[in-house]
Amino acid sequence: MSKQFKPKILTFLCNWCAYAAADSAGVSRLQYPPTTRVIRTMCSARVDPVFVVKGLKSGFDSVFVGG
Amino acid sequence: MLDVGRHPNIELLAYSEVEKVEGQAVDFKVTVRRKARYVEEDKCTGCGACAEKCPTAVPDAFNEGLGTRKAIYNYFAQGIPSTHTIDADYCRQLNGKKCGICEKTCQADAINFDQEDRIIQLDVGAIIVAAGYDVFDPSLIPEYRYKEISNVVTAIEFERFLSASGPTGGHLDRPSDRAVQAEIAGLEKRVNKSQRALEKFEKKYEEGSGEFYKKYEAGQYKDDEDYKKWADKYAGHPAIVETLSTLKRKVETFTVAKRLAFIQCVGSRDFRFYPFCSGYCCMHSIKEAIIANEHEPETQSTIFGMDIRAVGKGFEEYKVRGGNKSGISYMRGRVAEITEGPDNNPVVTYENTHERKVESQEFDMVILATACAPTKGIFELAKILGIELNKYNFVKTSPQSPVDSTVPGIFVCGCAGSPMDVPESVAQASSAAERAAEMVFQSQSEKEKAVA
Amino acid sequence: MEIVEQLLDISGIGRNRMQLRWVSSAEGPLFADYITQFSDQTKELGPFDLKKFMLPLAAVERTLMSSRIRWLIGITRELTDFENVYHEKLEEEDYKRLLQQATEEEYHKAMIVEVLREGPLSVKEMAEKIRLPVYTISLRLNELERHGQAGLSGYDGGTPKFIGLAA
Amino acid sequence: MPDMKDEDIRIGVFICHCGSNIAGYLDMEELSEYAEKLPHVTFVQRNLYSCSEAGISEIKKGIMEHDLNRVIVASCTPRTHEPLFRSSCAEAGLNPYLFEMVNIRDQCSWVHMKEREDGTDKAKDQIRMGVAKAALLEPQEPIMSDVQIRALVIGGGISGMTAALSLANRGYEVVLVEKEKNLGGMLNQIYKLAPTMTDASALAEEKIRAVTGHPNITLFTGSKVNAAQGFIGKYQIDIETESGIKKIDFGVILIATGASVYTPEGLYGYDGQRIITQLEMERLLKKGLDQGIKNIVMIQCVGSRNEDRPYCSRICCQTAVKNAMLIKNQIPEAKISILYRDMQMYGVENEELFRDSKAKGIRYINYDSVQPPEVESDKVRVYHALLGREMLLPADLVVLSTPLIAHEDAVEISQLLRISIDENGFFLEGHVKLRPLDFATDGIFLCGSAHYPANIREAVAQGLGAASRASIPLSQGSVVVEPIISVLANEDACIACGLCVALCPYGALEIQKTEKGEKVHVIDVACKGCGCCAAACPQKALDITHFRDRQIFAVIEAGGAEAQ
Repeated sequence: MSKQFKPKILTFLCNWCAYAAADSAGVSRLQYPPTTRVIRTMCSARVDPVFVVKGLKSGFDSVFVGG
Repeated sequence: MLDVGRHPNIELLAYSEVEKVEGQAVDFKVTVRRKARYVEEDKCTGCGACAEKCPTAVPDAFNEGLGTRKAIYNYFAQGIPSTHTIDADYCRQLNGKKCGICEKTCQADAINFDQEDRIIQLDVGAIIVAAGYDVFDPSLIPEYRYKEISNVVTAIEFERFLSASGPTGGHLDRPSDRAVQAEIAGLEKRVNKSQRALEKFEKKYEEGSGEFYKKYEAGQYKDDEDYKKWADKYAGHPAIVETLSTLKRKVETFTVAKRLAFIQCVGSRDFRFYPFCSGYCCMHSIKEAIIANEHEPETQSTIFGMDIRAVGKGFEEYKVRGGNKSGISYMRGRVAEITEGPDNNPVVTYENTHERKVESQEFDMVILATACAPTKGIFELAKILGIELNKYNFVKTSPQSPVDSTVPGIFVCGCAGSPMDVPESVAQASSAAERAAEMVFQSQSEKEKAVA
Repeated sequence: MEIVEQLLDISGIGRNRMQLRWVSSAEGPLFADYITQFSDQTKELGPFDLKKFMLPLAAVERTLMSSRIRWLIGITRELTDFENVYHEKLEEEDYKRLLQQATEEEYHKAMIVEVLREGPLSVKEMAEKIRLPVYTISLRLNELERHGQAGLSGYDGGTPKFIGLAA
Repeated sequence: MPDMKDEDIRIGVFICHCGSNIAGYLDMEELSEYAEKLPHVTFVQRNLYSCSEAGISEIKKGIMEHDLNRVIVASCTPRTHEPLFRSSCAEAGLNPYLFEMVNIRDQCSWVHMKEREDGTDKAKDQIRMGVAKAALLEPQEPIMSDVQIRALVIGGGISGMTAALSLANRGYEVVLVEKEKNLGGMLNQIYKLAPTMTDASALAEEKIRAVTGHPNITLFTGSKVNAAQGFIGKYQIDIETESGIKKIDFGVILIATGASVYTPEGLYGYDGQRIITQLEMERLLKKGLDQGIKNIVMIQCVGSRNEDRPYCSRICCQTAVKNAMLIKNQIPEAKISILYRDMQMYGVENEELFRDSKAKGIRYINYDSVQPPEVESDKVRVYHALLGREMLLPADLVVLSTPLIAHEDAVEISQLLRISIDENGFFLEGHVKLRPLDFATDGIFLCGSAHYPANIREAVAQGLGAASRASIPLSQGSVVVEPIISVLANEDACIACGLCVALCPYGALEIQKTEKGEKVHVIDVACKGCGCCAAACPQKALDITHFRDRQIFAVIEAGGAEAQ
């Protein structure tokens, strides 16, 4: 089958909130598309706006920041 | 919870009960019974593989019996300790039937069916009672018809409905609707079963059920037992399909509960049960109403209470904001009765004290803010510890020393002492810890003086 | 983060290439929904064409690194929450407008610097390349000159040519 | 261990099966083969349960036998087992911060159960990103800072005294600073205390005698704190006492400054004679009431639950009912009516007091805030919301229940110690439910009405609780901080603009003079490593250890690159 476009999403998750939410989604086995590539940060404030640009420059199709 | 589980100075004895206490302040001898869980605590990693494979479904107490769990279970998803437990009343293996699936599945071979209760002796300097409370059972109030009307639920059940890890994943499906859906599930099973039975017959006799039935009616296979069964099966089949489709059409009309009624002081401020005010139920109802509104923006809630006691820090502002933004209206009055109107909608009859009129209103769901009742086990625990209870069966304390029980060296915090909300319980926990530390410190300095 | 969204918009990359969401640790299902939605949305957008957006992306990065923008983000609270000595406070909307305007200006300046890296250009050529009116280009250009980030490189038959200078 | 030069980085990757939780949904073979090919990876191993005793010993064995100086465990969420794996690395002689976890269970196998191929690709990318970061990890030592074993309690009311006494009883040295001439705070002005009607001044004397007599407590009355420096464990405080300024070092600070009663100027014709506050009522009760007073009207929520003070001050209802009962004791045939919006008699004791007051004939009249009562020369006009008609109540005395408001000097203390106050001026606690007695900044604790109006039972309980919280750092003698903190990576770039200092929610940054001029200085003990200073710094001078910019850039590039 033609290589169906699989997006790659750079995902910043704050350790205390969004990362914990992702874990609890895992514990209850909620399915979601395997398109995210996660970077855990201590807090979403750590995500410098420049990181978003770096992500797009390095081959990601979009960037998600979870606070 | 995680910190408690991992803290080096805390020995966590879960699934255990205090049986006997001897000695007095500073050196108590405590006998503890560690109830058998049939799982080796040090081997089990809490991975949950056994729970998935276990065939026995059991009503889930954590979800107030609304959902189900397995015979081998962890009380809730991320419970600490993560060691699983086998429920001896429901487990087939422990009740003589052959099973042992969990033992086969467990790669850490932590399952041990002949584990016994273990008795442990503890030497402690101080004891802190944090036994909490029980939820008042509203079926004791006949006029609220809690058991008869399915859409009347307690606050704790409503909390489980709203919770993302609860039985309905956070959607406010009405209990009456869920009963219909359960019925549909049962019917679907029966339809498939009878479908398969018909196909078996058709394969056996290489004939479509339709033609066979016409011939059968024409009296061709009168006396043959097998054919009779086939015919009855075929005749009964459309009836099930029919009820199934009517129920399915009815389900389309179901929506999430949108009109909510919260009835305060259920069991509290009531001479028949608990004349005191439980302190947290007003705020709990306001929080529930706001979350319900977040889940479903069209939700409108009415909170019926004599006083809406929003007394903590930021509580009054929270109550006002709830009123303005989350569709909550506060009705001053005590609800007299709940009856069941059309389509399982509970009808609430009350006196609107500002208008001095008796009114009644229909709702999709009614939530009873139940009282903070003393735990069932408090009487026995009090006897074991030798501490006095006040006339409401909470541990007796005094305003000047709010966390000391009547026995020196034994302290109390949280709802076991008196009904209170989370911030106060957390604060009181530190107070009880402080008093205990003071007691232990004084004893050490006395011992040193005695030695020196 | 709204600045990044605004920049992605004006650079043509599109603001839906990025999303910020607040999720509490108990909201597992909510997190799963957000990821599913954003993943489908990204799928519809198709792969991010790095070559096509190389230039504007570099300009976005330069804008985000410019001290003017970083300063404005940094002192948001100072301007909007606390009063200054004259007890004046900037209203939320005024601050947003000021920030948007500054971001746009900085972005245009960054585009000019990036475009000039390929070689000297006249104002008209720059205007065509960046698809901005000549008037805006010359405004931003003299700001760049004032900060020594751009300068006259020579004349090509009467029309002045400019090149970027290392600030 | 050799110094970490770029060439000899030796990374070990341990991929966990977690029984079938991971192995059941991802291709483990493919993962381990892929990991072996990644740069700097010298050892890859798969085990059934990495977190079990067997798994841990496998990791330790791997580190020692293959002389690994970086370890990656690809298994579940770091939020549960990272400390366990870090301590195992330390036991094997490897610095615990040369370790990185990759989540291939909760955020991969469990959530992509039906997409085995894509899930495996995702796991490969995440492992590649982990390896990229591991290569740039630096050893860190946990930051220890010793704690001065001495506690400062600001405020000598019931709450402050209880806290000071409790800490002193545990053998700690306590300094109690009270701005008034004598201890006792609000207690001195109160007549009797509900619900047991104990005498307030008797309780106050008992506590004051205990405080003044306690060897561990140094008492400064008529004094206040006018300068404060430092952080948890090392506070340098200047106390302005009657006999000059005293500079003392402290490990922890407790705020028990209480609150003051709002004087309702211009409300209901308040004049302090015939129309008084509940506190003034207490004084009258103490003196003994003039028997001529027959009719008393009390009005609740005077100056509270409105726009200026939207909060309910919690204790005025119970004070009003208590005072009404005391009036009845002194003048049995007095007619007392309490005009209320909501009778906030929460809890067991208050509800009982409320019932007993009704039995004693105290009348309660509900009024709507839209139609408040009007006080006239000798009577009070009120629209009875429940009866729906206006009533005229004769009133020899009108008592206004006013809320507790924050002391004016609360703002001063909050700036001195860099702690925050909420919109009503009360001190803002660390977390409303989980840390009600702490501040966001470690080392400073809070109790009594300084946090929010509290009755005696709550003030005493919170005093004990704050003492317990404060005793934790005191008992450990030192504070251990996870070395994920902000660090001044590029000193020259820093222009001491102070932008980060203003942004830091934990007060962990300050500007200090250095030989290279003024630079930002990180108080490592107070820093939580959230990173908002590093992200906001216009000069990109600050960085966060373990989450350095260059590490994150490397991970982004690794993530973006196509899996070979």
